[in-house]
Amino acid sequence: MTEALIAAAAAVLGAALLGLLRVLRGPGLADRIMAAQLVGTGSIGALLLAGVATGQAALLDMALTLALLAAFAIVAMVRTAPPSAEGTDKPR
Amino acid sequence: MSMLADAFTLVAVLAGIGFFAAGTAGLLRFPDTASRLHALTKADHLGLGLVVLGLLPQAGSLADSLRLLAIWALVLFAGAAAGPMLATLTRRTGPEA
Amino acid sequence: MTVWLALDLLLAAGSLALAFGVVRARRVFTAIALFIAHGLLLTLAWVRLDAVDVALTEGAIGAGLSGVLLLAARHRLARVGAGRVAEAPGRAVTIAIGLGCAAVTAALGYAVLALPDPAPSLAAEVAASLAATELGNPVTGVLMVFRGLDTLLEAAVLVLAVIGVWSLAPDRAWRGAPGAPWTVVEDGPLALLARLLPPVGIVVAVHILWVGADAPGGKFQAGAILAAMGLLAWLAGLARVPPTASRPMRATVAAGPALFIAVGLAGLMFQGAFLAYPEGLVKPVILLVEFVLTASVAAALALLVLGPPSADARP
Amino acid sequence: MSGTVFGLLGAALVGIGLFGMLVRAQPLMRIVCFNLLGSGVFLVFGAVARRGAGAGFAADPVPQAIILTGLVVAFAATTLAVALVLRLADDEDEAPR
Amino acid sequence: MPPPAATDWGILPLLAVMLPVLAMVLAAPLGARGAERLTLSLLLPGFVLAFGTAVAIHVSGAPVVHLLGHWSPPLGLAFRADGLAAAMLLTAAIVIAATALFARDGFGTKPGAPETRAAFAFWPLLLALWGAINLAVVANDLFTLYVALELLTFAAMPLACLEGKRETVEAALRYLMFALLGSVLYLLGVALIYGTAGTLDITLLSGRLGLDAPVIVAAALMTAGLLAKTALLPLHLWLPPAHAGAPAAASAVLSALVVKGSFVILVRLWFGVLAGAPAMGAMQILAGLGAAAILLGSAAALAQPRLKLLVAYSTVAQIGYLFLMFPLVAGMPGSEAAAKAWTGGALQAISHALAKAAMFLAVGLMAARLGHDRIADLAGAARSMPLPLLTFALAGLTLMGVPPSGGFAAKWLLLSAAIEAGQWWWALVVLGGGLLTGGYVYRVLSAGLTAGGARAPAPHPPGLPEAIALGLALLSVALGFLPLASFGLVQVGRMGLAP
Repeated sequence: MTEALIAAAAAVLGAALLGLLRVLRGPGLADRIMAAQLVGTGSIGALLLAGVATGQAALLDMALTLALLAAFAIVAMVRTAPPSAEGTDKPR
Repeated sequence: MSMLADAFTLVAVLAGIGFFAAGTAGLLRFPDTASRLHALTKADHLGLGLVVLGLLPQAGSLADSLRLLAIWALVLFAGAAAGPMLATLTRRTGPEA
Repeated sequence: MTVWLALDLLLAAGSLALAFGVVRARRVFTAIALFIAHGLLLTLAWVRLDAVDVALTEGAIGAGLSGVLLLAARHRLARVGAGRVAEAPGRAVTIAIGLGCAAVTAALGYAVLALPDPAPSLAAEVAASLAATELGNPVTGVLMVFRGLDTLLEAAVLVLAVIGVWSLAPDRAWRGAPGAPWTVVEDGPLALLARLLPPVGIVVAVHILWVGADAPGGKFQAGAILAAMGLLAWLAGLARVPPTASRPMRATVAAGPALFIAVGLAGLMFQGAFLAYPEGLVKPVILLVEFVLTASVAAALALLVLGPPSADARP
Repeated sequence: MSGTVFGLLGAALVGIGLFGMLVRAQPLMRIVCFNLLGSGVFLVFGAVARRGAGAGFAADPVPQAIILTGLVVAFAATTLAVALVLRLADDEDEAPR
Repeated sequence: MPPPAATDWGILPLLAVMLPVLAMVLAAPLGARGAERLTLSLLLPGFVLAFGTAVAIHVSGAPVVHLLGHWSPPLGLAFRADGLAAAMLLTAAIVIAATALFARDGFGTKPGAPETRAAFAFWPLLLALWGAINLAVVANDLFTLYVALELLTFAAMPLACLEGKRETVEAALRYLMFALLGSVLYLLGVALIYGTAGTLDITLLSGRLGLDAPVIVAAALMTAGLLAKTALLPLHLWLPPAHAGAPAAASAVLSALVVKGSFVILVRLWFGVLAGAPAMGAMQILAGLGAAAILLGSAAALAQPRLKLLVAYSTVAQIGYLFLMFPLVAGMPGSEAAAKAWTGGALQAISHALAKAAMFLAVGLMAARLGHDRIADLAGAARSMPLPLLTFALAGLTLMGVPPSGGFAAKWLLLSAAIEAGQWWWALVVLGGGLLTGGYVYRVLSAGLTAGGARAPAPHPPGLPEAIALGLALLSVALGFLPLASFGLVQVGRMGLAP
């Protein structure tokens, strides 16, 4: 059972990271914000699976904290996202 | 009993992974940001919900079960709140911003 | 075991992809968003390194607070003009720098691989002495007892950083409140989230602080979560920050480190060594210090993210 | 094994962060890259801690405590740098352009 | 080496660190006026603690050690004050006291007056800087030293731009970037050393490390980081604008003390942690960079049109002298020449601290009276501001190395050590640097001594600030009158001598 749950954790994380590749290509700002959301949800899922699999309650606390912080970070991103006109042509 | 619980866990978690994978597939396939957003939020939150559901029988204590449910609630709520914001942002910044 | 290795490699690949994304990002906002995602991902790497204490801190400070600090700064920079930008180096110089950095990575990677085996460790010493501290979490034991001085100085660093950040206020803004204010979000999902998350966060923070003596967690993690909740209210325009002159606010920031130093000096007086805890009372004293430090750390971290009093009161 | 993988990841992040710090021109970008560099340094330290597992601990707690302290100090450094950048921009805003 | 054991009087260096830190923490709730009075009330106890440490070390002939919480390294942390540390504690106490008294004019708060931003920040920053420099010289753990470095930076950076002018903020940002990169590289080295040896205590590490790959990489990273913080050429670019743009009192502590903190840590790294490692090549490179700093820094000082920048470039040059000691001490650790070079290096750090603090304070007074600091327009300064100009001249003597002065003793020791060690080329650099220093000091004096034009301000009755600056300069000269034997103090507890 433990092995299966760990494999499940890897699968959840793998799916999230695969999606990340798409999000990294952009182009919209919402795509970038999704990167954080994607990694956040994937990480929480993986932590839950690993926490139950290994019986570490600390990992559940970790997932709880992550859920809190991911929500916080996403709110901050949406609140401070630039309007469309700004910055599209800024050179590197 | 425990065999039944394990089987339930496996099925639910597998289904959850299925939704995660579907979300990723949507992310990869859909052409515009708005539909990608839908794919992501819907699939991921359902996926996580199924994973939580599947893990409930495995939780060692009531406190752990409560924590699992709290996490799910938190993610659902944050997602529900962030979704419309992201959608607004998609409209505001335009697809090619 | 191969499942674990696959997980590690997956994490490492994701981290690298995000790091490259940050460095190559055309726009600062993109870089910060990817940086936050990177920080969230790193928490998993820390869990895999069996450092849950660090993972909690990395998530709260590395991803959460740093991310918001940078996002808010970018927002303000975009409004007042992008700031003077230095000339980016030319192609040849960039390639040279890239080669140099690759050499640094190669040397470092080689050094990591060449570390002695079996690795030297103080784990045995910690295990042997932990009982004397009455604590169950070895990391808390190191932080509060064996290397308590470092922790004390770190708390002092936070106070100093607040003073340093405030000293950067323009003179005409000095009397004002730290941080540029945000417009109030009257309704909609954000307002709901901003009102509902803080109570949840406070419960989680108290829990993390409480278990910290015996399980992963402690003052910095709890303080960072509390700070994040306060900042959420600030971002939603719901919280009013007191002006720099506010004595209660200054006292909150100073209380934890001051108490910690006082406990240290008491150890010097009664036990003959700085930070020697009174016998039989080790755990209660440590818990008291941690409790007060949490409040100070939370206040200091929030003030550091808010930044100096701002000259422009425009939202 | 995790120690080695993440130790090498740390080494890579150090190089990437250093490169960004030296090549990118916007001050805020430099600060972001400095943070990448910092996370690489902490990962190397974390790998050292993981390698030192023993006496019933999954990792050497001493370097873990050091990393915790270092993370907070590095965050304080970031806030000071950001405050300086903002101050410069404020001045520029007011100076006649 | 075995772990350090607690000794009597270990409480003295401990309090020398903790009292300023505690005062800094309390400063914010106390407010500017309370912080000012707290700082002034700490000056004498701070000096007594430093002096007591020196006496304890001198009497016992061994370093003074305090084990924090009775936990001994490798698990616990130790404070270990050797002779070099005691000398630096004393120097810091004197320079901080002088600066604090000097700064009451600019940063004092009258009773009932509102708290200004600069006054609010100045006193805790000064206290933090004091605690940090004391920590940097007595801490015996490589990570505690990292925290000390960061405390130093966080205190020094806001001091450099306390006036809030745009160019000073720019200089501060550049300084911070150098400093942050420096400390993060240092920390990376600390990680590798822990991974190699399983301890960070300098005494325990001493003699334990072989030069294998992780140690070499760690040494390179830590040295590069510390050089960036010490502003050794070619990593000096941040220093002149940062030190020249700060208020006079701040410039004094920045140039006198802050760069010495990272220098002492570098000494601890090479002659403590890596004691006995065959690294003569690295030592020669360090001294080579030092020599380049002496010559190029002095030449740059000669070319500066502004007084404050001239003094700042002079710091770049004088830092170079510190690095000449590395190959001379490493050559034959037990020899007479090595002992001379060690004393010479320590004496250079001390005499430069006193002289440069005096010089920055004097230059600050002149600039405040004149309203500018252009060297070309200094005419008449000798008549209107005789004491600051005299202070500048006396401090200049020390920097040049003219006998009798502390700088002379330092440079003479380095020079004769170089000849005894058969590395005569460093002696030539010392002589050449002295000549160039004479050049830029003369340039200022000759401008100041020309009869005043109509624009020269009226003579000004000297007050406490003038006396403080002069006192520091006199002290830096007076060091040269001490018999050489009295410098034996700095030899106490030197590591890396043949067992």
